[in-house]
Amino acid sequence: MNALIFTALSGVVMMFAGLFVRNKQHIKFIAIAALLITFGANLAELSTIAAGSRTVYGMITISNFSILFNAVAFGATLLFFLLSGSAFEKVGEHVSDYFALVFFILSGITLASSFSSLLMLFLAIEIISIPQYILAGSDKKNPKSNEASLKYFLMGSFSTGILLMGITLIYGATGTFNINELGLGEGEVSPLALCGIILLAFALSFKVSAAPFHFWTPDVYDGSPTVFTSFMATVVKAGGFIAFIRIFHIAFAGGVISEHWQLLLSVITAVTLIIGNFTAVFQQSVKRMLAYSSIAQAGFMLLAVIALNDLATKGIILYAAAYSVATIGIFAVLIKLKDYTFDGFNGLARTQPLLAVTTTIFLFSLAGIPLTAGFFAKYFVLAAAVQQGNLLWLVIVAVLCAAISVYYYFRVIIAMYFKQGEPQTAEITGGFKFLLVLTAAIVIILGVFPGLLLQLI
Amino acid sequence: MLTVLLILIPLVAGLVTFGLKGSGPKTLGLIASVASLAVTVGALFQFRTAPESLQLTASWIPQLGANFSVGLDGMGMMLCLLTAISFLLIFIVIYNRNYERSNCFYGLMLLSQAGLTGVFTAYDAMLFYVFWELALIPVYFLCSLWGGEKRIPVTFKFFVYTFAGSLLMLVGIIYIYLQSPDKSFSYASFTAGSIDAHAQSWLFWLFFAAFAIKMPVFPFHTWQPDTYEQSPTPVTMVLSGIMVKMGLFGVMRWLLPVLPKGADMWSDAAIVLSIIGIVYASCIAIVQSDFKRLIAYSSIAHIGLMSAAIFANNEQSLQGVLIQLFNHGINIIGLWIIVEIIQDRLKVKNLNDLGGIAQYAPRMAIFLVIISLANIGLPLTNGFIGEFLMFSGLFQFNPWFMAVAGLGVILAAVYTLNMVQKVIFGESNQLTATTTDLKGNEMLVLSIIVVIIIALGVYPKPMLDLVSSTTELVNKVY
Amino acid sequence: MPVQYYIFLSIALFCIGVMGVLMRRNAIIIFMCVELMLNAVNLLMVAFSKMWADAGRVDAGSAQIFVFFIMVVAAAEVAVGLAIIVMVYRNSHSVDINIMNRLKN
Amino acid sequence: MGMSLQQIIFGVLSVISLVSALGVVLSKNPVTSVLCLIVTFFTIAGHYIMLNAQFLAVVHIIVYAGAIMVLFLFVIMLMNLNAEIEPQKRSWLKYAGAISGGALLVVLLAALREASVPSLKPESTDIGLIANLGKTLFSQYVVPFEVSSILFLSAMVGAVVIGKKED
Amino acid sequence: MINLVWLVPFLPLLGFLVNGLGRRYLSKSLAGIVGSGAVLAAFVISLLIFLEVKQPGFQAQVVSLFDFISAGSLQIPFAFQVDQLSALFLLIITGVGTLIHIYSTSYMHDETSEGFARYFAYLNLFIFSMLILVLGANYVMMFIGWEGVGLCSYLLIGFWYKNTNYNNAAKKAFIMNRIGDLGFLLGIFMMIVNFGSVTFPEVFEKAAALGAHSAVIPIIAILLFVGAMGKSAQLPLYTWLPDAMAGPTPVSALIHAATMVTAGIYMIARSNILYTLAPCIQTIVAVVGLATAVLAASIALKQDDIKKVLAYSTVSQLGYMFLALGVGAYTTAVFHVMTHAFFKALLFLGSGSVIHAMGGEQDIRKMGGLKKFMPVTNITFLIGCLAISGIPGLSGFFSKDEILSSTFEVNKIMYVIGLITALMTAFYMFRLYYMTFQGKFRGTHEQEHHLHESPAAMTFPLIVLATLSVFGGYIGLPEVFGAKNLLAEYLAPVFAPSVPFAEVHHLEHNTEWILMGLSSVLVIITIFIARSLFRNYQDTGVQRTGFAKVLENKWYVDELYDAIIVKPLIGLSRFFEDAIEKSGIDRLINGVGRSVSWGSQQARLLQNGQVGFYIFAMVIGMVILFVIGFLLK
Repeated sequence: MNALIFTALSGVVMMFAGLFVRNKQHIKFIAIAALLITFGANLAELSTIAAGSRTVYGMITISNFSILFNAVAFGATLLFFLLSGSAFEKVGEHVSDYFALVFFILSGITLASSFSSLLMLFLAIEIISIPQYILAGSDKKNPKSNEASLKYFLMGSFSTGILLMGITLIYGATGTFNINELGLGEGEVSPLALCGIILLAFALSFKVSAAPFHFWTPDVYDGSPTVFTSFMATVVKAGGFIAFIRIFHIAFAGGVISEHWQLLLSVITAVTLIIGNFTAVFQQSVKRMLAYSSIAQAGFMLLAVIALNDLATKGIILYAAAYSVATIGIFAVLIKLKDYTFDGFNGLARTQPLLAVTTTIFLFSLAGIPLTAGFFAKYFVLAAAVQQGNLLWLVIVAVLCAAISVYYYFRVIIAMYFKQGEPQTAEITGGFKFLLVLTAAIVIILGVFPGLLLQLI
Repeated sequence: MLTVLLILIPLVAGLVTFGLKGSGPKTLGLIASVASLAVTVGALFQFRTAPESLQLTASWIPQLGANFSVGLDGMGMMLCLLTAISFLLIFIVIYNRNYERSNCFYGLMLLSQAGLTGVFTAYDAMLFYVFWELALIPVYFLCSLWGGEKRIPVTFKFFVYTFAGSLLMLVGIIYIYLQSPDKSFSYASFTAGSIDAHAQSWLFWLFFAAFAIKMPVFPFHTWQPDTYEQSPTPVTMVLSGIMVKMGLFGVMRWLLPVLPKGADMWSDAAIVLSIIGIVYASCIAIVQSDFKRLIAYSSIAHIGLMSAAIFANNEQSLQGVLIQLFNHGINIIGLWIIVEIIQDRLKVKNLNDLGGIAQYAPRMAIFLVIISLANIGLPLTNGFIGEFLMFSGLFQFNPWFMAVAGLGVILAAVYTLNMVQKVIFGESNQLTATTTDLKGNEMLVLSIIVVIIIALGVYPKPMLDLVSSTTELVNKVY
Repeated sequence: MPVQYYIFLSIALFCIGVMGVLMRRNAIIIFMCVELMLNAVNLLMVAFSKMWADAGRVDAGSAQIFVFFIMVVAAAEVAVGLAIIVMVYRNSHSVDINIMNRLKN
Repeated sequence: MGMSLQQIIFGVLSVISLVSALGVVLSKNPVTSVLCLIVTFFTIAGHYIMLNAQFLAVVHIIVYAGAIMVLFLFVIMLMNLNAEIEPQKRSWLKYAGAISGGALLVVLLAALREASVPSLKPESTDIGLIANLGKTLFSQYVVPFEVSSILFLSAMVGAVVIGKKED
Repeated sequence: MINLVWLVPFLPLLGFLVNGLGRRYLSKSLAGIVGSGAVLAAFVISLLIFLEVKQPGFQAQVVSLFDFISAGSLQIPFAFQVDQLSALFLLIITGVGTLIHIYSTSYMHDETSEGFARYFAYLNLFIFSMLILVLGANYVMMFIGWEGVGLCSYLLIGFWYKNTNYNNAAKKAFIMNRIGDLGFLLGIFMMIVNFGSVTFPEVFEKAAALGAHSAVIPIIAILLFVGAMGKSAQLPLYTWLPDAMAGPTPVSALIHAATMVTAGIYMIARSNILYTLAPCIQTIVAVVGLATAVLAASIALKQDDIKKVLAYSTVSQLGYMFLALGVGAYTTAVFHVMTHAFFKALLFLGSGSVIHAMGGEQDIRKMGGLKKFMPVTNITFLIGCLAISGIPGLSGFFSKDEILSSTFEVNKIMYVIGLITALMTAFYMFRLYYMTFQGKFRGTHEQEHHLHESPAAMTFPLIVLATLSVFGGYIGLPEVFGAKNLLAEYLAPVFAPSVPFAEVHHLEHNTEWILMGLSSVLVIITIFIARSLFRNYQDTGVQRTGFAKVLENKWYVDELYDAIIVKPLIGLSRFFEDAIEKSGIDRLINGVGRSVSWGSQQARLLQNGQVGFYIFAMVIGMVILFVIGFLLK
């Protein structure tokens, strides 16, 4: 509950900060401070619900799990603020409003991690989505940004319609919105419920950009201001997944019904993995490549959604953390570059060795190479899928796609280390370098001792 | 404790090396490799007196049941010894070379040593996998940064190929882990035999894919000649001397004991592939005109024999393989050193551009002849012992397999002698007439190699004793 | 009267909305079709609400509250959506979605 | 078996709503589309009343017909859009859209055909009364009620960010 | 003394090490002394051992040095076995070896001191390997020597490494030997599988226990024989031996005439029990031997290179020995090995002396009349020719005649062919003799000017060998002469195990006399024919035609092998590389990569930027997934 309250309050504070604080630097610091407080408040709640969970009016249920996920999301956002916060200023005038929107999105994410009513799920998704439409279009003069915003908005509201139809059908079958009382796992499968679940799966697939509902992703990520892409592709996507896994694992697990949607989601996962990885291979822009990579990574996270076991829930948190941190890191470097194409990275290892090394670590993590956080993230979702038993074919598809993913991640490494060039970079401060190294260190530490995070779950 | 030290020395030295300048890296590299060798020898003594003191298990990821569990048995001991010796030899032989960004070069070399040692000592499947990948990364960078013209696509192919194989193995590891009685990655629970025969039959291929690509076994080998050709020669030495042993080691440590029924089911298929590889690679070696590619194909043929012998899975064949792991490593590194020297002197590696070197560099010629002979398994060289036992074991498994594999012996003579003739015999040309003979450090390294070749060829008993404990283990489980 | 009727009606309206989204190029019309979809959902929700109320569930009213929230959200969405459409129009003097393809591949 | 009054009203309302919905989709003039949509909304409001959702019916009219559609109309007027401006979609894509939408309809109907749901009882219930809804809304549904304020805040901020003219 | 047997191979090894490592620092004379001295010392020890072994009732002794290979149940010690057979071979090897070393000190004097030392190092290494071969107490030890001698042969044939042809000859020798070696190796593995051991006594005991009806023994026997074919240059693996003449002539004398090539005979004699138990394989051995003998002899008829004639003669004589082995006359085979070692070494060294004098010329058409320039060489060479032709009273007569009579006992047709071969031998040897030493000199004036008798270091071995060629036969005097066959008696313990299984043939003494007389008369007639034809040979320069051309070109066997083995192998290899490796597997692997990027390009097109299309695709996807997830289930 703290998380929700504090994020919302922080958002309000940021709204007003724009009125009273003229110095944009200071706005950033206020945002960081607010986030730190939120982070602390969130963790403080951990002690109060040490045993079990707390439910508020049957609408939201706060548990260790949700708090931990919030902590991951806040932590990632904090890194995002620290590394790329100053890039907010370059987007437009309404710096404080952008921060406010980010905080509102965060409150949506806290809802996504703790909802226990379908109504709250709907609200959470809308609270996450609406500010994103705006952030995507925040570079108002830029036609690309306009286009991204409109595309995102149109498709997003279309998917909202599908989501709502799904919820309605589920309500029709069960008569309740409370996900703990749906009881769909028991007894015969009602066509209404099944239809509803499938539509819900489609809508959520849209939010996490799973194929064939992924089409918005590359365009929106590409067109949005890079700094917001960074946030959208990481923390927000993780929020989508937490909602996804929450509803499917709590409400739809068990019985015949899960076999139905597991089959469906396996197909979606396979297509997502293949489309995401294949399309990423031929991109010219690193930013767009990262958009496709986010689709590909979504395919991996979907494995955790399909697999109904303990490993999956652990895996999704670890994956969210690992993926977010690494991607935020890469975007932070990308923002500093003048040229977003692969060629823009040529020779970076010579001019900015530190940037190159940290980027390499982030890319390793995304590719799932051991001793980076990404490896254990992949390990967990794969293990979850293997444990599920009948998903081995999907696991094989996934690992082969992971091998393909090396192809485009390593293109960046090849450009940085093995090609000649003089990449143009914005001014790189010592503080930025320090933070970048810190981020890389987190990736490595989580990769060597994933137990640090796992013991919390 | 010594086992951990074996990994730590190159790891720490490697990391430190990145920060050094001037001749610091090469000096530190040399010191670290001497220290590694010393520790290895120390471990060897401890292995004789108190082998259990070389085992160490520390908690790593308790939530997963993954431990930092390392240890040395005869096989691991021998491969660690090979690693330590090889790196020392490599560092000595390249001591007077000046590599651009030498701190990175030596740093990456040492890191790869740490990774390799880790692979050979890991007694925990997760740890094994981590080291397995870790050994690959530095090599990838070494090849891509200091390699030949086509290095980038070639090493990239190598990386993706082996990475894909490793991932398949990871799936297998996960499956076995989930089936293990105590949800642990430890060697003991992996070999507890909790996998049913049906699962073993497909798990076999997941593991085999990873190992076969690494070895490499026909038809998974096509990355190898290109990579050997394009890599800087010191890295090629690491690749062909030690790294390919990872695959063979993997089969013996993580395939046969873990999936005995699967191995039993598919051993014929694996052996047939291996044997096809022997004949096939030997034939191709005959018509190679590139020095490095020729040795690369010869290596495929040799590895093919080893992998066939492993899957024959009897006492003699396994003992032969274990011996050969070491000996092949030493011999092939010897060959590469000569390649390196010739390339350093003459900047060519096409066999048709060479010839007549024996007149100008008689010492080098002699070393080349001896090492080549060891490479084709002439009696009283180290190559013979392993080949004899492997063939003998393979013969027991199936005489026809052995007879076909034996063709490799003949073909090996053909291409090896061709190579020797084209490189050192015949009339010299303008270029080769400028060849200078071995320098001190090169002389030292090659002498060490030749001493090992002869000593182990005449008196292989210590080596056989060292590995006999391991083969007992493999057979017991089987 | 069978609830089936309402289901069919709502689905039909919903799919007409979907068709509209697919067939039109004008962003505003597309948006209107989305609103049509939402209304189809609302209608069905209300029908289900009545159905469960008839079945004796005391909390059947929550479905109507849900509909209320949908309307609320739709209103907010319209505000944002129209703002975006206006912004796009200001920059490119068109709301034709087909000419928006700077971002592709 | 004769049809009850309810069924007759339902039939009439449904036909009107479907036709006007199609009008929204097919009409070439955006203004006509808006007007058709408003008709649809009214028929839906009629359904609401039949389903004992009196409060919703009122809110529906106020929010949709009164506010939202007026906004739409404003925007359309503002942009001075009319039928000539919107070029026709390439026809195959248009048909493809119609066909795929139809396919979705068929699939959904096929899926829900067998759904066994009870019939609605003709007698009215009181769940849709303002008093009851208000009680539920401000007790059990207070959290979403508050949370929706976040939504509005962000929509508000968004409208400012997007709409405010910069120099 | 027996316990010091390790010194016998060790001394040449020491010589090898000293010469090999110190080749830059040793003077030529020192290198020669070290090389020859080591072998001489080994000879002395061998002689002492022989004297001990010669004692009646001597039992074979095994001297174990250390464990060579121990893998589970398989134990292979590094051990030497001293018995009658090995002791005899020790004598031959070190004895002939010493002479040839001494000869070489002079013959190789034109080499640089480094090359000189290298030469002696190789030669010593060869002696070492050969001694390991015959001393080995098990088949693996034998195999070590077996491959070792192959290696030394390779090194020595290619001694003048600048010459590509020599290198090719060396390579050919090594590879053909390896083909045989593979057979040998397979035989060893057969033993390991079936007998669990490779040591001689155990293998022989277990083989004897299996008896004549086992299927295993013929397989082992034939596999070992394949090894022998390679090493002893039998059909079809004989073509390397004539090419091996590229090496220095003393090498030809030592390796390719006296010692190495007889390793196959040694092996079969050693394994006599295996062959006696496999009569069908014995027949194969005999037929192969005989065929080789005839074929090689026929080729020798039309060769013009002095060393080539001798080389084919060697192949032919080796065939003779295999014939003897094939008909079960093991002693006789060993006897012929010995006598052949004497006279063939003599002939080769004689030819070396000639070549030395002729300044490297080897074509006998360009020689003639050397008698007056090189008296010692002439006489000794003549003795060699007489011995090999089987003139009664000389060593070759006894051994060859024993072979023929043993063959007669078994098969008359074989006897006839054997006899014809003997006549051909006499013919080409005297053709060689007359063209070289008689008549007028046909070389250049410059050559004539330089003609001279070779120095003492070269003539001394010739004289010793000539003496042995004359008298060496008397130790194996057939019983028909009324004396005891000393050799047979001496070797009896070695062949004793075979006796119970061998078919007993006994030839009437009269028949034996008749056969002997017949062959002697025919040989003498043949020699006179050769004399009349070639005593005053004049080089007409006319190309040979018809059958003579076929013989001159060695029945085109090299060309045949080239066409059916070498070319197809190269073709296959190229096919592997071009078709399978590059356009097959590698293209497939790269094709995976390429299809990924092709797929990527296609997938990119889906992302066409049109929202309408995106939503359309979503709806289509929904419909399809609905069908999959709902209706199909």
